[in-house]
Formats: sequence, structure tokens, C-alpha cells
Amino acid sequence: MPFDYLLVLVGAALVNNVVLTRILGLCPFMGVSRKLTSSVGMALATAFVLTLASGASWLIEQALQAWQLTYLRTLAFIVTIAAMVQFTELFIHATSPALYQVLGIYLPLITTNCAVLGIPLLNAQAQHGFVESLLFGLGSALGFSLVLILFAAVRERQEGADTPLAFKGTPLALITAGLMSLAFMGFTGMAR
Amino acid sequence: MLQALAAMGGLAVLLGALLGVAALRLRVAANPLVDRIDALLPQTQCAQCGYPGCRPYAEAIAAGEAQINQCPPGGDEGIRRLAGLLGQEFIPLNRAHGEAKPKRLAVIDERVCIGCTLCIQACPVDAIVGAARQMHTVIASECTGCELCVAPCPVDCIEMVAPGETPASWRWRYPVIPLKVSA
Amino acid sequence: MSRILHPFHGGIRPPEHKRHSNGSRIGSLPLPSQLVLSLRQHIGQPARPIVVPGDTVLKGQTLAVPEGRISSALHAPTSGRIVAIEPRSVPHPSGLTELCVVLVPDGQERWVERMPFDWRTAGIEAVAQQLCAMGVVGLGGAGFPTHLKLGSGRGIETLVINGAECEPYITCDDRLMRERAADLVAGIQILRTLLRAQTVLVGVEDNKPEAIEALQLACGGADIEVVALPTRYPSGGAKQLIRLLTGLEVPAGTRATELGVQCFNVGTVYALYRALEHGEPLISRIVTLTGAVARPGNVEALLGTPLDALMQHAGADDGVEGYLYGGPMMGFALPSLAAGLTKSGNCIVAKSPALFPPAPPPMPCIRCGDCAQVCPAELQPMDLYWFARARQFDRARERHLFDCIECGACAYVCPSHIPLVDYYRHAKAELWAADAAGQAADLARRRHQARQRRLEAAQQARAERRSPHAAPVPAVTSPAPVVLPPPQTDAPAPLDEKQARIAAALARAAARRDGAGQPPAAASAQPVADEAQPVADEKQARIEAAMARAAQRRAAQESRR
Amino acid sequence: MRTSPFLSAATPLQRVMLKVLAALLPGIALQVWLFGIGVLAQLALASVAALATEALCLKLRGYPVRRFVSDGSALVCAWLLALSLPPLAPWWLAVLGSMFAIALGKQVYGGLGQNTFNPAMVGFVVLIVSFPAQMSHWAAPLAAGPAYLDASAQLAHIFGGVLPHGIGFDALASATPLDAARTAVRQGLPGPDGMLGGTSAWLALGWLVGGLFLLQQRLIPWQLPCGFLGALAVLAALFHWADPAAHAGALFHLGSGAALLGAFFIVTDPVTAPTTARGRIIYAASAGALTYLIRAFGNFPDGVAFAVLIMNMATPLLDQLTQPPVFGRKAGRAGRS
Amino acid sequence: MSTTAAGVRGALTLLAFALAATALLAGVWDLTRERAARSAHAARLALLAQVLPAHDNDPARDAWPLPAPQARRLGHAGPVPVYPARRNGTVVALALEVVAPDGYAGPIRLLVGVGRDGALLGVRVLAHRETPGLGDYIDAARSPWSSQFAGRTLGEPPEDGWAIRQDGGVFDATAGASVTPRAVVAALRRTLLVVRDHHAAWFAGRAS
Amino acid sequence: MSDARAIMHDGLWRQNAGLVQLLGLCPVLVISSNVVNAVSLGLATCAVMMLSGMAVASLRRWIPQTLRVPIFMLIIATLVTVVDLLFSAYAHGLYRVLGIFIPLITTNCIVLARAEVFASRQPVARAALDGAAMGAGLTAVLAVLGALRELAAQGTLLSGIDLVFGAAARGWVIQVTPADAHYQFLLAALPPGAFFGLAFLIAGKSAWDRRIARRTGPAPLATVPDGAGG
Ligand SMILES: Cc1cc2nc3c(=O)[nH]c(=O)nc-3n(C[C@H](O)[C@H](O)[C@H](O)COP(=O)(O)O)c2cc1C
Ligand SMILES: Cc1cc2nc3c(=O)[nH]c(=O)nc-3n(C[C@H](O)[C@H](O)[C@H](O)COP(=O)(O)O)c2cc1C
Ligand SMILES: Cc1cc2nc3c(=O)[nH]c(=O)nc-3n(C[C@H](O)[C@H](O)[C@H](O)COP(=O)(O)O)c2cc1C
Ligand SMILES: Cc1cc2nc3c(=O)[nH]c(=O)nc-3n(C[C@H](O)[C@H](O)[C@H](O)CO)c2cc1C
Ligand code: SF4
Ligand code: SF4
Ligand code: SF4
Ligand code: SF4
Ligand code: FES
Repeated sequence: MPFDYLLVLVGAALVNNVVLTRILGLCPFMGVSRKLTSSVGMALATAFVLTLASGASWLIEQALQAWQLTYLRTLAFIVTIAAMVQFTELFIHATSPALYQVLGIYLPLITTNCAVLGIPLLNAQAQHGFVESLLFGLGSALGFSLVLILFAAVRERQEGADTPLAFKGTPLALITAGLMSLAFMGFTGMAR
Repeated sequence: MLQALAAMGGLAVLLGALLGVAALRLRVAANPLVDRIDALLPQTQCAQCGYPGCRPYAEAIAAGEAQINQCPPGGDEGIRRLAGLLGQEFIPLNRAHGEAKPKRLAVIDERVCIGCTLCIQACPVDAIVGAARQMHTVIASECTGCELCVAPCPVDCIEMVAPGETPASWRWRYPVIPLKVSA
Repeated sequence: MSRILHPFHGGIRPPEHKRHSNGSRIGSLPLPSQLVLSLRQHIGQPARPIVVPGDTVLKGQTLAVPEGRISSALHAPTSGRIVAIEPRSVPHPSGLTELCVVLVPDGQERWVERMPFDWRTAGIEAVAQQLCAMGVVGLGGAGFPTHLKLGSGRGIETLVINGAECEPYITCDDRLMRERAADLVAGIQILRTLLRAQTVLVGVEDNKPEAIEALQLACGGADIEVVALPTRYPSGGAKQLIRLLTGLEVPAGTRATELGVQCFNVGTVYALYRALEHGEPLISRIVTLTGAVARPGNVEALLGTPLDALMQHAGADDGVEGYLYGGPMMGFALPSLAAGLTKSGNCIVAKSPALFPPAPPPMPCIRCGDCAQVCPAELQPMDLYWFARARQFDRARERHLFDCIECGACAYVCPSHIPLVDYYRHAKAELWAADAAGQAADLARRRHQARQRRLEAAQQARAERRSPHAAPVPAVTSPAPVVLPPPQTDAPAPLDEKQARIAAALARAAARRDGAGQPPAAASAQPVADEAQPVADEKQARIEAAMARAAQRRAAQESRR
Repeated sequence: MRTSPFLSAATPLQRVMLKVLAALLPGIALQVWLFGIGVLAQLALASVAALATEALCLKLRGYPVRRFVSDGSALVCAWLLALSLPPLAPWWLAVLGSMFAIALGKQVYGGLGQNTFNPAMVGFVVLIVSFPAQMSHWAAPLAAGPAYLDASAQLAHIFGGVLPHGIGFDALASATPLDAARTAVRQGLPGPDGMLGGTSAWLALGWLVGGLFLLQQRLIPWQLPCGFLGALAVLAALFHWADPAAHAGALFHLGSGAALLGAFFIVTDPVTAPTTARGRIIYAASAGALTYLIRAFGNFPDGVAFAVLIMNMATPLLDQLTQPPVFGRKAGRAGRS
Repeated sequence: MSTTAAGVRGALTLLAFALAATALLAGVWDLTRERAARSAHAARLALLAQVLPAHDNDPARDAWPLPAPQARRLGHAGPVPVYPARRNGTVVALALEVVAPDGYAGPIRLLVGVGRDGALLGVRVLAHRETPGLGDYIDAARSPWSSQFAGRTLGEPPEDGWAIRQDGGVFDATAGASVTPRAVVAALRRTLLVVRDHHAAWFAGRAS
Repeated sequence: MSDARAIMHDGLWRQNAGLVQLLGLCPVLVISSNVVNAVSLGLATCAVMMLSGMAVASLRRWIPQTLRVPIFMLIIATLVTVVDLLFSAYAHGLYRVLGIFIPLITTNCIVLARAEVFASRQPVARAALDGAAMGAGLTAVLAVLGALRELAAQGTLLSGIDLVFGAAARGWVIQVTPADAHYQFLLAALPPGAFFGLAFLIAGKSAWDRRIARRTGPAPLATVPDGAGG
């Protein structure tokens, strides 16, 4: 059993990486990766919310299924997530001003990270149990954090390169992301 | 239908109450970003950016109303620093606001100056001394080179001159290695 | 007995080329026809001249006194007449000119009165003052004023004497140690007493066995350890030498004294000895003339000796395509030979294509890591280069750019032949400039804010005055606390009134000009002209022309609106 | 103006690349002996395509073509790509792969020294993902193969896609040891017996000779090949020990596929590997471990290329996190007062 | 405004919007529910029609669950439906969902139609993860490979012919990608065996 | 009406969501493997953006500042679910292909961004136009990328059109490379191909913009806000 859980975790983090394999959460991936420090902040904040959202949405999904209201799924999930993001912001602000300083401006951006909605939806689609949902969320969050931070470090270095003018900035970042995604295809088959 | 309304209504009441309370508790702190942006601006106060000084421009950037490439005295290096602070992409200086050029200092031609004090009123950093009807002088170490004193002078006696280079002020140049043959 | 050495990381072994010049005794040069003495022969503020053109001076007479804390004096290397104090070219990579004292020797070599200094009884501060007055600065390359290295008498543990002379080609310290070992040891003893050092270590690279032998002989029973160092550039770097001999690492930005160590170049010690025991200021130094020359060797040359005189003496070949001031690793290419020798000029190398084949064109860095392998500062030179090239200077600073000692080992091994040190120098210069600009900006911000506050206060005061309920206002003509510039003192004048006043001012100026025909008082600061009238005319003309220009400009502006 | 130092004692870049090419020769010779002239055809195709692409890109970017094309890095890239292609692969595979390697892997990033990913492996991965069929058609080694193709028949197949009458490719094809091992294990058949993987072990020896030459010439740091091979061998041994039936042993893994070629020529690409000693160890060991995991549990028979690319993206971060302490700034070292 | 008042106000505003949104959604859902269910049903039928002969019933509605033990033989963990095709009340064919667990990159899900005479009627791949361009030719959308099974029974080919050519059988397989077809062929053969074992009951329209 | 033209120009080119703002990337990259899917999702997004723009613009008076984001999300999610329900009822085949990317329009950053930046400050008509223009810009990018990828990957155009228009449309598929050549280049169909394709589109746009800029000289002087400079 623990091994299965590990598989879920690793599977979500590496084999089916949210960003590089599932292609979710690209906007923050492209937008908050110009600086290593800000990417670390974004990674932490997203990881927290993503895990939390996976757990909370499992509860909501149970209720919706019980009342046969699954067509309200998107609505209920997103409202909860939006509220949760704001509440997280408040909570961090109250408990740790230092952390808030680091994460502050990234928190609101999380609401529109489609991974935060996508992972709960995938959880619901795959009928994951509670622990599985949570681990799937956590694994995805770890995967997101990992590639975001690596990508930011890569982009920081590329800033100094003699990139052809037309490719400087976003196009080169996209090509790098594409090659990263290509590299991650090496993981295919290593978990369900 | 009723069930749906009840479920979503319940959720909404719960979350709405939470956020309503949260909104009140959230203090709106002064924007520390402005200070950090202002610290990166050259403080020439020349208004070429389209704002009446560096701080107003900093406020505009922080509010997302102005681009980071409007300050000619800061030049590309200044834009790079701003881009770094704000996590944005570097963009070259907007030429519409002027060209980046080496810093120059105002020098008053003392043979022509009539002591009208107009330049004193124009100087944003009080770098010009002299009383009415007396000849005026620029304190070189405090002049930012903003050129604001040039226009008001009725006798056109203020000139912007580039300070001469000495071995002490000389800087190692960027090693030019002609890699590219054409642009 | 041999000391346990603590090898530093990295380093290189370039071909030594010392044999060219270390075979013969230190020679001397006939008096040149002119000496060009830069006022900045050391790190810090330039010295302030106290002679004027036309003065005759004695040998050793003070020409310029220190200005500010980090500075040192300058003396006449020989007796003669000061013919000019003017910008002349100096040995500097920029090729720019700088204020120099030009002295024409009279050939008589008349000394000022020389007096040994009683350094034993004088306090360390007095000794330091004396060294400063004698113009003793570091001769190891940097030219840091030596008196500042004595500290405040707290004393140190280990005194390190730098005889490593690790750079290729240079042999001046070698010859000095061989030929003047006794004086050198006497100097070392003075320093040890002054600094109250327990241990004295003299580091000499083992490619100079004669110098080691001579020193050991001269030390006799004295408790001075002459340590043979493995030949490895840059063992002569002060930090590397200290690490080699003591195992201590001096972090960047820290002074060695804080760790109880101090390091002096052998030439410096010798100069210090001459200054204290013989009362001779620093007026000459040993300089290696080598490279593509007919008669390579060392000469003791007067400061200010034109470099082309030195090269003529050594017999520069026809094929020479340039000269290096200092060694090939850390020196720079001389833009011209017209400059005079300075205190830090330890070597002049004549370059020929045979000795210095042209570097192949640089290629991109492939991050092979060779440079990191040889960097004695244990930096990652390729990263510094990457950031410096991309002008991300702050990142370079984060990666400890300022720990780089510019030894050039990295560039020496770079397979892509990148002039790495050039990039570091550029990055450092830009960072210094940026720091200065930042300080200037802070100043400007403060002054601007002060002005804003003042203007606001003035406006408020005006508003209060205008309001009918306000208390009667004293007839203020200078309201708010006036700081430096008297601001516009009068109440805000309507535009036309202002114009009227300007007109009045113009009229006044005209009247003044017409009336007395005297230049305004302030103009006396200008280079004095002989006749007043043309000046007045000229001024009139200028003002008219300027006004025309101004009018034109305003018209242009108007039409644009 | 050029300043100090005025001396240099470096092996010029071009010479470095030439030495790398020279180090590949023993392995190439063995591969030609084992697989025939097709190997040389692939080398030639890849070289021409890579040089042409490089020249075109340089021209478009306005760089001096002659100087940069002659630096040799494109050739190294092309050769490494060609050596990982099936020797009888159709001609366009090598050409397309080289074009992707140079254009997308290198020049888009700014050319030599600026790329994030190993160009040769970019080309290889593009090919294996796009054309898995053609990329997994390895003909059996000539010495052991059931059918023999002479030189002209090999070339005819590469350039024309035709085989001599009566011979189907199935007759020529043989699963490489890695592929055979995984296929067997997946179907519950006994895996390899832990011995060296047949003929490819000879090849490994060829790469080893070249690699030792590079080490001796100090062109590659020891941390990279050692870390890579060490991690690969340790993991293989561990799994083999735990379940000998399902997992081949360390020697098998070292001797098959691209393990040694990768360890000495691919993991060692200076541009895309970290520069610090600690970073290099972490990088190479992780790449070795990933190679093993992909071989043992992934869908691709060999994992070298993917492992290298995955670790390439960690290089900048590793470089940053493993900065060695600077002179005088070492914690615990005398000198901090 | 006090904290509680703010809370109440916020709650009410959100409530109003949420209720309006829910009402709208519920309305639209009500309007489209029928149609969506019909669309889904039609899609299902269309798929079944690809592996079943002409029939006059609704196989999806008539489906019955295959109990776990038999489902396990077809590669499932839990019960799955069996879809009968009837003509005039008699079951003429069955459609089953089958899992081939040993594909190259994981399990392959198939929909298999079996006639009353024990012959394969059609094979469709529902889901697979085989290498695109190499192992995915089993998909009818990519190649006609799967059509070679139509009409095959347990006796035709004989037992040792139920394998791919490379292994001495009769079925084609692309060179260089034999793992995938091997898995499919084995799964099909297992399916036929299971159907033979329950032929009587299933074709009588009983669960077992 | 130059105002409308400016809005259209912004949406389609100058502030294009996919090429310039880089928002809403996930669907762009995943769903663009063929033209039909790409355009379908693009149009769905377009519809949602237009409707949400209108809704936000008309309701903005009743939306308190602090609850802005949750309420915008509520509105958007509702509209998206409506679209989702409609797809499931009337275009079931497409509904299955697009999968979770229809609900994910909800978090498509560009939708919220336009609601926040534009619709919440503008009259209804302009908000609708802006939503439509932005959506059209996104759809255009999706269409071009979809066409490029489909061509490169399998040498066809409009494959899968039957999912929208029924089996009769099967004949509309354009076979660019001969069918019997079995042309395929899988990379283009996979996510990395999408990244590369978008990168080249953006690089092309930036090169194009630069060329235009070179031809027409430097940008006109930016307008200085009133009262500045005093
Ligand atoms: C790379 C490098 C090499 C140096 N080599 C020598 C040398 O060989 N001999 C020497 O006396 N000083 C050398 N120096 C200068 C010393 O670091 C140091 O400044 C000098 O020994 C201090 O003595 P001084 O103040 O008496 O000149 C070198 C400096 C550097 C950075
Ligand atoms: C990056 C790289 C990847 C390779 N991938 C494979 C592979 O997937 N399958 C393979 O059989 N050979 C691969 N090779 C080739 C092997 O190095 C070796 O030449 C081949 O396995 C020897 O064939 P044999 O095992 O049939 O003797 C690869 C080579 C390189 C450099
Ligand atoms: C990247 C890659 C993907 C592969 N994918 C498949 C696959 O999906 N299905 C398959 O049967 N074989 C696949 N193979 C080939 C198998 O590894 C194995 O070599 C092949 O099935 C043996 O078949 P053969 O006996 O016809 O040569 C793949 C090989 C590689 C290198
Ligand atoms: C030791 C060594 C190994 C190299 N390995 C590779 C390699 O694996 N792949 C490659 O494309 N280029 C390789 N190169 C060539 C070159 O470094 C490479 O093309 C750069 O990545 C291009 O920027 C190698 C060069 C050297 C010196
Ligand atoms: S242009 Fe730059 S220096 Fe001038 S006022 Fe604006 S911000 Fe300050
Ligand atoms: S003196 Fe003139 S140029 Fe200098 S700061 Fe004042 S107004 Fe600007
Ligand atoms: S030695 Fe030269 S090429 Fe090698 S890493 Fe250092 S700078 Fe780069
Ligand atoms: S010049 Fe600087 S970076 Fe280069 S080796 Fe010397 S200390 Fe290191
Ligand atoms: S669309 Fe996925 S994060 Fe923006």
C-alpha cells in the first residue's frame, strides 16, 4: 500500500508532470519564471493551495455526487478555490508577515492557474479516494514546483546568451519548455 | 433544482462570510514597491519620462500605468534593473522620451549671466547658487544634468558640457570582440 | 629546516623568461634630459604640488605633499629646474594625460640635507608620518602608501616579506635580493621591530636560488626565515603568499592585519630602509627592461625618467610592436613611451611577435571549467564572464567579482582565448560607477525632497497670507528658511511682471556695461584679459546673440504647440 | 584594446574538438567492423547535414560562417548523433536529426556555448519520439547476423530503402540486448543472465579507450564519467541482487546500449554540464540513476539520451547551488576572524 | 462598518450571485439533460454497432453485468457490462470489453464482438498507450490491421496458429513492434475461450 | 469607428492573448494538434469571453471591490458550464475530444484578465467587443497553430471534422501528402511540438513587428498625461 502511494506521488510529480506532460498551469510557468527567487515563492504558494484544493474538492465532490449535482462541479470547485486562495493570503498575512512579503503578490495569481482546477477535476474524473486525491495533489504540486524552479534557473542563465533577436525572451522560453517536455517523455511508462 | 440552490447557496454564504470578514481585516499597507522602484531611478528629476519627477514615475510604474522604458537618464542599465526588480522582460528605451546620453553638467557662462534667478527656480535639486541680480554658478557635484535650467534662461547662458575624462575617472571599456559581421 | 607550506588552489606555470634579464648587475642610466613626474604615483588622492614652474629644486626636495588620508609625497629625483606643471601622458592603459611636474635636471645632483630618522624612539605614528613624507609606497605593483600599512601600533604576529616575484620576465626583486641583501635585511629588522612581529617569513620562489642564498647569508643569526616557494604563479599575490606561508586566508574586503599578518614587497622594504636610515626619499626604483631588446637587464632609474629613454638604453629591437608596463600577466600595454617612470613601474617588456604571438580570435566560452581549475581566488571565472558579458553586473558581484585579483590565470588557460580579465575590469568599473551614481542619486533625492518641502511650505504660507482671516503677515521678502540658494524670494509675480523684471535686469546689465566699462566683479575670476573694452563689447555681442537664440527657440516652441 | 594577460597556453578550442573526434575513432572502427559500412554512411550524412545547418544558421544570424563552422563542435555533435542511429537507418533520419540538433538544440540558443540542452541528444530524442519504428530497426551485427549485407546493399538500403531480393528486414533485424532484455522480462521470460551484452560489449571497450584518452588529456573531468557509470552500476547491482530474474546485472548495463559512449562523450559535454565539482558529481550520478530507471521501468530501451536531457535542465540550478566557497570565505577555515 | 456586518454583507452578495448562477445552470442543465443523455447513448450505440451485426434491440439498454470472476478472465478488476445484440429476440452476438494487460506501454482496452457461432465479428481499441507511430497501428483509425480478425474462431486458425507471424502464427504484425499485437492476439483468444465456456447461458440471454 | 478598430487590433494582433500576453496557454498548446479541435475550443472560449465581458460590464455596479475575483469567477464558471452542457448535448464527439479543457476555460487566465482589466471598467458594448476580439485573436492563433501542427504531424487538414458536422463531413478532410505515403512526424502532434510551434509563431510575429517598425521609423511620441510636467 505505501508503495502504491509512492507510485501515485512520483507518477504525479515526474511521470505525468502537470506542466510538462499534462500541460496545465503554463501561464504561471511562463510568467513567473524570469527570476529564481520569485519562482520559488510561486512554487511554494501554488504547492500549498494545490494540495489543499485537492483535499477540499474531494469533500465537495462527495457531496455533489450524493445529491447528483455533478454538473455544478466546476462552479463549486472554482468558487471554493478562489475563496481558499484569498483565505490563504489572509492567513499567511496574519501568521507570518515575512512569508507574506515573499509570497504576497503571487497568491492572487494562483486562482487562474488552471492546474489548481485541473487537478481536482482529474481527481474527480479518476474517482480517487481521499488519500489518493491528496497525494495526487501533493505530487502534482511538487512536480510543478520542481520544473518551475529548474526552468527559472535555466531562464536566468539564458538571459545572458546571444540568442537571435527574434527568439529572445518568450520564444526561447517556449522552446526550452518544449525540450523539457521532450526530455520528460523519457519517464513515460514508469507509472500508471 | 432546490437542492442545487441550497447546496450552492450554502457554499456561497460560507465563503462570502469568510471573505467579507477577511477583507476588513486586511490592512492596506503603503506600497513599498514605489520606494524600491524610486531607488532605482537616477533622480535626475528631468521629467522626460512624462511624469513630473522620478517619484511620480515610480508611482506610475508601481500602479502598472507606465512602462519601465521611459527614463532616458537611467538608460538601458536602469531599465535592466527595473526589469529585474519587477520580474519583467527587458525592453529597450522608448526613444520617444529621449535618447540615453552620457551625463553632462550645466555650466553658466558667467560673462553673460544677468542674475535673473530663473534657473534657480527651475533646478529641481537646488544645484545653482546666486542671489537675484548676482551672477549664478552651478555646483558641479550636485548638478544632475537634467537640463531643466537651460530653457528658462533668457540669455541662453547655460550650456551642458560633458565632464572631461581623466585617468582617475576613466573606466575599462566593454571588451569589444567583433563576433558578428552584420546585425 | 623547511616550513610546511599551504599550497593555494589553482595557479599556473607560464614560461619564466627570467633568464634574459637576471644575469647582469643592476645598471644605471645617464641623467635624462627631462623628468616627467606624475602627481599620482600611488593609490589614492594625487599629491598637491608645492612648487611652481620656474623653481629650482634640489635632489630629494619635496615637490608635492600628500592630499587627504590615502596619499603620499613626491620628491625631486635630481636637482634642476621645474619647467612646467601640466597635463602629460602617464603610464596608464587609457593613454590619457594627467597633471605632471616636469623637471629639467641641472646635472649637479645636489641633495637636500638628508637626516636619518630615529625610528627606534619615535612612536609608530611618527614613523608612519615620516614614511608618508618620504613618499614610500608599495613597490610590489599596487603602489599602496606604505605608511598606512603600519597600523596603529597594535602589532602583528607574522611579517611576510614578498620576494616571490612570480610573474614571467620580471627580475627586479631578484637582483635587489641578490645585490642588496644586507640592506634589505636591515629594513626587515626595522619593520619587525616597528610591527613587533614574532615571526618573519621571506617568501622567494625556488627559481631564484641565488637570491635565496644571498638572503640566507645576510640574515646570519637573525631569526628570519627565508622560505623557498614552489614556482607557481601567482604565489606573489599577497593573499596567496600569506596562505602559502601561514595557511591563513584573507577574505576580500578584510585587511591582513586583522589576522595578524602583514605583507611587504622586498623593494618596499628596501625603500623604507633608505628612507629611515639614510633619510632618502623614494626617488628611484629598480626596473626590469626586457623582452625583445638587445641588452635586457635591470637598471636603477630615477622616477620620471621617460620610458623611451629606458627602452633606448636597453636597445629595443626593430621588430618591437608595443611595450608592456609591468609583467605580461598583470601589466598593461603602454599607449605611448612618452610617459615618465612611476613608483609602481617594476618592468617594461618590449613585445615582439616571436615572444608574444598574436592571440587567436576569441571563441565562445564552452564552460570547460579550466579557468575555475586555475583561479587562485577559487572563483568560477566563466560565470563572472557570463554575467559581465551580458552586463548583469550585479549578478557578477553576487558571485564575488570583487574577490578576483585580476591575476589573469583564467585567461591564460582559456581554450577559447577569451580576454576574461578585460571583462572583469569592465564589470568592476561599471559597478563602481553605478555605486557612485547611486550615491549621487541619493543626494539628488534628498535635495529634491528638501526643495519640495520648502516649496510646499512657501505655498502654504502664501495661501495663509492671502486668506482674509489670516493674521496680519509680516512683510516677508524671504519667507521659508532659506538654504543654500536664495530661492525666489518675492511673492509669485504674474508673468508679465516677471518679464518686466527680466527686462530690467537686461537693462541694468547693459547700463553697467556702458557705464564703467568694467568687467563685472565676478568676471575677475576669469583669466585676466588685458583690455576691458573689447570684453565689454564681446559680452554685449554675446548677450544679443544669446537673446536672439532664446527668442528663436521660444518662437519655435510656440509654433509647435 | 586587448589587455593582460598577454600570454596564453591553452589548447585552442578547435584542437579540443579534434581530440574529441579522435577519441571517438576506436569505437567507430569497432562499430564499422561490427555493423558494416552503414555506420560510415550515417557519419557522413550527419556531418554534412550538421555543417550545412550550422552554416545556414550562422549566415542568417550574421556571424562569420567560416570561423564558427570550423570550430568542430558541430562535427562532434553530428558524430555522436550518427553513432546512436541504427546503421541501416534511412538517410533522411540522420539528416533530419542533425538539422534539429543544430538548429533547435544549439543555434536558436545563440550557438556554441550557449545552449541549455545537449544538441546531439536533442536530435536523437526528436528522432526516437517521431520515428520510433525506424529508430528501433537495429540490424544484427554482421558477425552474428543471420543474413549478410555487403557494402553496396547496405548503402542501397540507406539511400533507397531497398533490400536485396528475398531478404526482409525482419531477417536482418535483431533486438539489441537492452531491448531483448526488457521484452523478455515483460513477457515473464528469463532475462539476461547478467553477462555482458554480446557484441555491444566490444563496442563499449572502444568507447572506453577513447574516454581514457580524453581523461588523460584532461579534456573531461573525472567526476562526470565516474559519477555516471558509478550510479548506473550501483543501481543495476542493487536491483539485480534483489531480483536477479527480473533485472540484469551491473556488467550487462555497463556493456550494453550507450552507457560508455554516454559516460565519456555525452554526459561530458562541457556546455551542458555543471562546472563545479560537486555539481558535476550530482549531475552525472543523477543521470546514471535516471538512465537505469528508464531502462528498467520506462518505455524506451535506452535512457541515456533522456537522462542527459533531464539533467541538462538542472544544470543552471546545480551550478548555482554548488558554488564552491571562495578564497577566504570558507566556513571553519582559519582566516575568518 | 463592523466586522460582522461586513461578513454578512459579503455573504449576502455572494449568495445572491451564487443563487442566480445556480438557477441559470440548473435551468440549462434541465433543458439539455435529455439531449445530452441521448447523445451519449447514441455515441455508445455507434461504437457497439462497429463490432456487432445488424440487430433490432438496444444493446446498451439490454446490457447485463459480467460477474467478477469472469470479468477477471477478461482482464478487469471488477464487473463490466456485456452487450447483447438481438434479432427477433434471439441473441445473435455479444460485445465485450476486454483488457489486454501486457501491451508495450500498459494495458490495452478493446471492444470485441463475438457471434453466436463463436466467430470474432469486430475488434475496436477503446484506449491504449502504445507508442504513437509504432504500436498504435492496432487502432482501426490508424490502419486496417484489426480487420484481419473478422471471422476468426478458435478452430480457424487452429490453436497454435493463434499467434503473430513472428511467433509462428497466422496474424500479421509490423516488424519491430511485436509486443503490442502479441498482447492483442492473446487477449482475443482468451475472450473466445471465455465466451465458449459460457456460450449456452449468454446466448440464451442469461447472465450465467 | 476607430475605437472599435482599435479594440479589434488589440485583440487580434497588438495584445494578442496567445502571442503577446501569453495567457490561456494550456488549451492553446494541448488542443491545437489539429484545426478542428483548435477552432472549436477557440470559438467556445470566444463565446465565454464575450458573454462574461457583457455580464461583468452590466453587473459591475453591484459587485463589491473585495469580492471582485470570486464573483468574476462565479460568472465565468457559470458561463463555461453552460457551454460545456451545450457541447455535451449538441456536439458530443467534440465534447469527448476536448475533455477537461472545456471546464478549464474557467481558469483560462485571459478570461479573468479581460474581465478585470477591461470589462469591469467599460460599457457593455465595448466589453462584448473586447471579449470577442480577444477570443477571436486566440482562435486565430489556435487555428494557425492547429493547421501547422496537423500538417506537419500527419499531412492533413480538417481531420476530425466529422465530429462537428457528422459523418457526412468526412469527405471534407484535405489530404495534403499522399495517403499511401503514410507520412507522419509525431513530434508535431505531441506537446513539445506545440511549444515549438508557438515559439516560432511568436518569433515570427516579433520579427514582423520589428520589420514594420524599421520601415515606419520610431514609435510616435507617447502621450503625456495631462498636467504632467508641472
Ligand atoms: C596576481 C598578483 C601577483 C603579484 N605578484 C607579486 C610579486 O610577485 N611580488 C610582489 O612583491 N608583489 C606581488 N603582488 C603584489 C602583492 O599582492 C602585494 O600587493 C605586495 O606584495 C604588497 O607589498 P607592497 O605594498 O610592499 O607592494 C602581486 C599581486 C597580485 C594580485
Ligand atoms: C544516445 C544513444 C542512444 C542509443 N539508443 C539505443 C537504443 O535505444 N537501442 C539500441 O539498440 N541501441 C542504441 N544505441 C546504440 C548503442 O550504443 C549500440 O551501438 C548498440 O546498442 C549496439 O548494438 P547491439 O546491442 O545490437 O550490439 C544508442 C546509442 C546512443 C549514443
Ligand atoms: C521507443 C520505442 C517504442 C516502442 N514501442 C513499441 C510499441 O508500442 N509496441 C511494440 O510492440 N513495440 C514497441 N517497441 C519495440 C519493442 O521494444 C520491441 O523491440 C519490438 O516489439 C520487438 O519486435 P520484433 O520482434 O518485431 O522486432 C518500441 C521500441 C522503442 C525503441
Ligand atoms: C568533451 C566534449 C564532449 C562533447 N559532447 C557533446 C555531446 O554529447 N553532444 C553534442 O552535441 N556536442 C558535444 N560536444 C561538442 C560541443 O560542446 C557541443 O556541441 C556544444 O553543446 C555546443 O554548444 C562535446 C565537446 C566536448 C569537448
Ligand atoms: S526621466 Fe528618469 S530621471 Fe527624468 S524624471 Fe523621469 S525618472 Fe527621473
Ligand atoms: S543645474 Fe541645471 S542641469 Fe544641473 S541639476 Fe540644476 S537644473 Fe539640472
Ligand atoms: S576556460 Fe574559457 S572556455 Fe573554459 S570555462 Fe573558462 S572561460 Fe569558458
Ligand atoms: S583573474 Fe580573477 S577570476 Fe581569473 S584566475 Fe585570477 S582571480 Fe580568478
Ligand atoms: S491557461 Fe493554464 S495556467 Fe493559464
